[in-house]
Amino acid sequence: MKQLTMPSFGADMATGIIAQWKVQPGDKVQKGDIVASIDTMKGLIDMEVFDDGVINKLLAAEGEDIEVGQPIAQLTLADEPRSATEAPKHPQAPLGQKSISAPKDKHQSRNPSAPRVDLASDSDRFPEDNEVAGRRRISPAARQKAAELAIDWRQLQTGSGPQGAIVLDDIMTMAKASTGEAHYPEADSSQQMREAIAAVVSRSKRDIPHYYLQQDIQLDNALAWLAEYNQGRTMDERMLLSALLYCAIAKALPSFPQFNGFYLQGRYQAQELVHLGNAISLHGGGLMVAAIHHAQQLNPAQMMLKLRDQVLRAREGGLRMSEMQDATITVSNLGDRGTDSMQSIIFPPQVAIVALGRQRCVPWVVDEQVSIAHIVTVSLAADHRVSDGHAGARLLNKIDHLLQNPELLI
Amino acid sequence: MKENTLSYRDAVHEAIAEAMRQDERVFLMGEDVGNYGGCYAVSKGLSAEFGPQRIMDTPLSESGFVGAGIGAAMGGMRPIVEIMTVNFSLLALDQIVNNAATLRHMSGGQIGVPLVIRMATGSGKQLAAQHSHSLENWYAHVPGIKVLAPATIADARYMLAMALADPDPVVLFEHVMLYNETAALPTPADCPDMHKAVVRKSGTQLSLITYGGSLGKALEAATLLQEQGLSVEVLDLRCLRPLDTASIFASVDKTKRLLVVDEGWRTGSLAAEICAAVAEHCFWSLDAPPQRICSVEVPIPYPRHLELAATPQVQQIVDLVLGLLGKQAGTK
Amino acid sequence: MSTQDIKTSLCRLILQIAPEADIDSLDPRADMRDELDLDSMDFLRLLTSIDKEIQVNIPESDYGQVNSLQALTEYIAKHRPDVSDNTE
Amino acid sequence: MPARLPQIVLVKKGFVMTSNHPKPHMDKAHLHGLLKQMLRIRRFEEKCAELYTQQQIRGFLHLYIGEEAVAVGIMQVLDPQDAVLSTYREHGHALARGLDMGKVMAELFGKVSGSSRGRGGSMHIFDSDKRFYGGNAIVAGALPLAVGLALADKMQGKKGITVCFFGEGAVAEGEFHESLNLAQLWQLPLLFVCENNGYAMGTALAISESQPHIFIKAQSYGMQAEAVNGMNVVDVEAAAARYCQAIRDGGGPHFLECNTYRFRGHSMFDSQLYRTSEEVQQWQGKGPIVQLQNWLHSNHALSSAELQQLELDVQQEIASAVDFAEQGEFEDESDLCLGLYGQGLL
Repeated sequence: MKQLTMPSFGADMATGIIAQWKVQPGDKVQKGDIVASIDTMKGLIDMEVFDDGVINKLLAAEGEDIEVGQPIAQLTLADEPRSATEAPKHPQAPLGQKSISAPKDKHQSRNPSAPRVDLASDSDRFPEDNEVAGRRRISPAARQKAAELAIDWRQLQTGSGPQGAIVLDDIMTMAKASTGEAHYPEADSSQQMREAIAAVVSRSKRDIPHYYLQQDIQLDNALAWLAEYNQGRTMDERMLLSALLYCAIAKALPSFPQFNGFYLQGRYQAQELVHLGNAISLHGGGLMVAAIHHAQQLNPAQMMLKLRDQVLRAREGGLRMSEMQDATITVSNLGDRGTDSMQSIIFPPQVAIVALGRQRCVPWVVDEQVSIAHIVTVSLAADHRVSDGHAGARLLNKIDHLLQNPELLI
Repeated sequence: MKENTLSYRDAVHEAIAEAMRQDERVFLMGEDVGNYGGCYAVSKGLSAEFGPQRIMDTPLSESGFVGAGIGAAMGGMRPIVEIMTVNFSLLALDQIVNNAATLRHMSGGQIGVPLVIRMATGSGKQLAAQHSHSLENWYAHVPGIKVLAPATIADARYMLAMALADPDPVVLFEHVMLYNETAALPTPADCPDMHKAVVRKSGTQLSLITYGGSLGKALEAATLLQEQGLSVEVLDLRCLRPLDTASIFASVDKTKRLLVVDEGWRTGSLAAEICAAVAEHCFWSLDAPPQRICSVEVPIPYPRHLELAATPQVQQIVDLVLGLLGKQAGTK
Repeated sequence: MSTQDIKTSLCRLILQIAPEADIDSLDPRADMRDELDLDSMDFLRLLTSIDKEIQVNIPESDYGQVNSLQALTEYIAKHRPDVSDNTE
Repeated sequence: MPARLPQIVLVKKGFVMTSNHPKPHMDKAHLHGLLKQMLRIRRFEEKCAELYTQQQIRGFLHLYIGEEAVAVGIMQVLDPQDAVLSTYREHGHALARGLDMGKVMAELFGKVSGSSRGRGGSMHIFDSDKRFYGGNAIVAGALPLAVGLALADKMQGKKGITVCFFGEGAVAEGEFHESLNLAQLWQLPLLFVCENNGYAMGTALAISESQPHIFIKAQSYGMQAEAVNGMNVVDVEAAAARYCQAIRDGGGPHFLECNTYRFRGHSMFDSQLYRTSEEVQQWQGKGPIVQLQNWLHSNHALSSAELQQLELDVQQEIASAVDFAEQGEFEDESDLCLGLYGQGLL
């Protein structure tokens, strides 16, 4: 037996209101299932369960305001001898997670690389044999597309495929629904890309509480370093300012893990490695985000090589699948022909995006003296569920600091 | 036969005659290819043009004359060996598998076997359990030989020349139900490189992959499905070894669904190989489980209705496609 | 190499980088990067291919002199010894 | 025993035989050559046995020891344009046909410098330049190929003949009969050489064939066929000379049954339960090498010094062959599928 208590979603959370129970006594639950929706000062947050078992009893009613740590339900563990207080080693691993199975659920863990399959939440509350009933069928293509568009296919009870399997069409319909479009016509690839972008950004704007910061960063040191670097180098070896900016961002991030990671199913997972998503606009319209893997380890020359290679391949359609999927944070670079600054939309499940405006000259005050400075405006949009403005400001300051001292980037 | 049309039988006949006119090294040997005119009348009249020295009747010694064909190929000739049916070819399996397929590799590349073996295959003529089987995949299993299944008049007409030009042994399967098929007079352009699979009908929702005698059934099913507004692609494998996997994967990656139609028995079939390869390489593209329609696992029986029941049929294909597209019925 | 040759080569190189660019209606004196939507990476690639194929290396300090197609053509003409003066 | 051999008639070409005189006339140098060829095979295979026990040579190793007279006798009368096919017991045929001993040894070692890049091993020695078409390890498997090779020569008007060696075990296979029939039916330039050593692995001829005289089976196809003492290299050469000449003259296929005996087991791993050691010793006494040596000695045609020199030459050739094999590299694994199809590797 284990007590479920009002969870703490943040250090500043004292109480929470049970907005809605998602389970009833007798319901079988699995680690990761959502059991309640909690109303906090920061809005509704899903509460998940960290063990497999059966909900024995609800100890609090909907609408009740309860202190953090107070019991709200009882859970009979599926595996009672197992320590009830043992914390899961990997609090969140929606992909690649091996579910801890009840004896009956032996099929569910047979493919450790596939997302875990939820129990069906239909009226059949105690399926004695849920080996089949519990499995939601979804085709690999649909699964892939859902991951790409960050769509939670588990919301679908059944699909339109063979034996009720969720197929690609169902995912596209869901994507469409989230953009308010009812019908999904045969689309050419640019239309499809538009639709995919639409689905992602709509979802992002709907689900992610964005906050925005921006900072003007003086570039004269960086530009001087760059001019010296490029002096006498052949065209092939010449470096663009972007490479320095990307390096600065990548090298700043490891100190600020709350901006580099994924927010999935109500939980944030910081990532150790920085896979910098490079938003590349395509000639002829559209946008691709390609991951620069292990970006924190790259020096500016290596970064430049990556950028060159990736932009070329993105525009010719030669990106690798891993590049399309792995980004832990995105950088959107409007370039030297863009505008001064931009407030960007986060690509879920990422939690931050950095936008770079164009390089420009402004009057700049140093020691009460006005001089002309080259600057760039660096903007950060971040997920308030994961980080706060203060941390964001520190991140921007760190980027600034690195750019004032380009030798730190090598 | 109408003018400007050609039957499959005459296409093979023409292909042999042309090869023999163009290359003195080419000769045809097999049981009853000469005076009798061939079991399926493919070589009728060739003896008159080329004489018994080049249209050689052999005794009923499959192992002997297939081996002799291999030896003659090693000795500089370009033999075409005809085996009446695939069932009889089992008497020559030793020569095909132990010699033709191995000699080049086993000799460290010294000895080549530029040989073509033609044989009839498949059911449909009520020839019962020793003359009706489709054992193409037994041969497609063996590295060192190439396996072709011309399913169109154009392929029947022009694939043989490619097989003869190949430096390695090529086993060529002619489905018995195709010999009477006719089509407009083909040109060499209608027959791409023998190693390539060909999209016979383009579609977007499902790939019907097939070869040989099942191609017609697949195309018919695709047409019926089109009338219901469904877009099915039909890919004709043509070459069963080496498989043109690039074309297979391209088609399935596009349509995201696969149904293989194969007249061979299901267990260990070529269809199984294709499904496995697709599962390995196209897994994340798949929007439905790969499926196959094969022959029922019994010896092919004599009565018409049982013969039909034992082998893949058009309606079966249509039903399965509908199921895979979530239209009605279900998958097996 | 005539200036016409240079222009022809330039148009070809631009199209390699921005295949959708409408070069025919490009005003030769307009800011090429704005008109054709070439970002800094595109521009660097263009200069790299000019270096490789027309053998004219444009240093970073001269980027300001090559803003338009016309200016770029003239710059190349000036820096290639073999360009004849009998222009179009 | 020596009385059965002809008197030496010294002539220039070393070997003379007319249709009037079925017995050949051989000079001393020619006979020394025959002895040396047999010694090459014998000593080579003795070395192979040793290397096999040291695991330098693996797989199956079938030794020809005791049967050398057949390969050596037949090969004397073949020309470069003739084709030769053999069995898995083919080291002797390969060496007698003139394959480089180093490449054969390297093949046994599995080295890429071997005659088949090491891919074939002991049972699959090939050399297309010598028209040596293997080492076929399917009993009777080479007979249909021989029919085809002879057919190709005939169709192309080429002068060569094909010689196919096989053991008496092949006689029980259908391919034997199919091939004899086709060869005779098509009147092909083909010499069938049955090396009858009395045992198909461990099965004695007497308990496997209703008609133990193999040449009679060939005669039943209408083919010219006879048996010869396969332990006597001169007899074998004489018979081969007559038959090959007849084949070259358009006489169609011929069949030679050479009665012989293998002194070693079927392969290295054979406890020889199927025969007695007395039987083996008895045959060893009339072995092809000892027979020829004794006869030459008794006719004062081979001094001890000459014999010593022959042995020395052979030993040197073997030593350098082993050296060559040891020096060789194994084929790179990345080349595994190379040459499965295509125009060849070499």
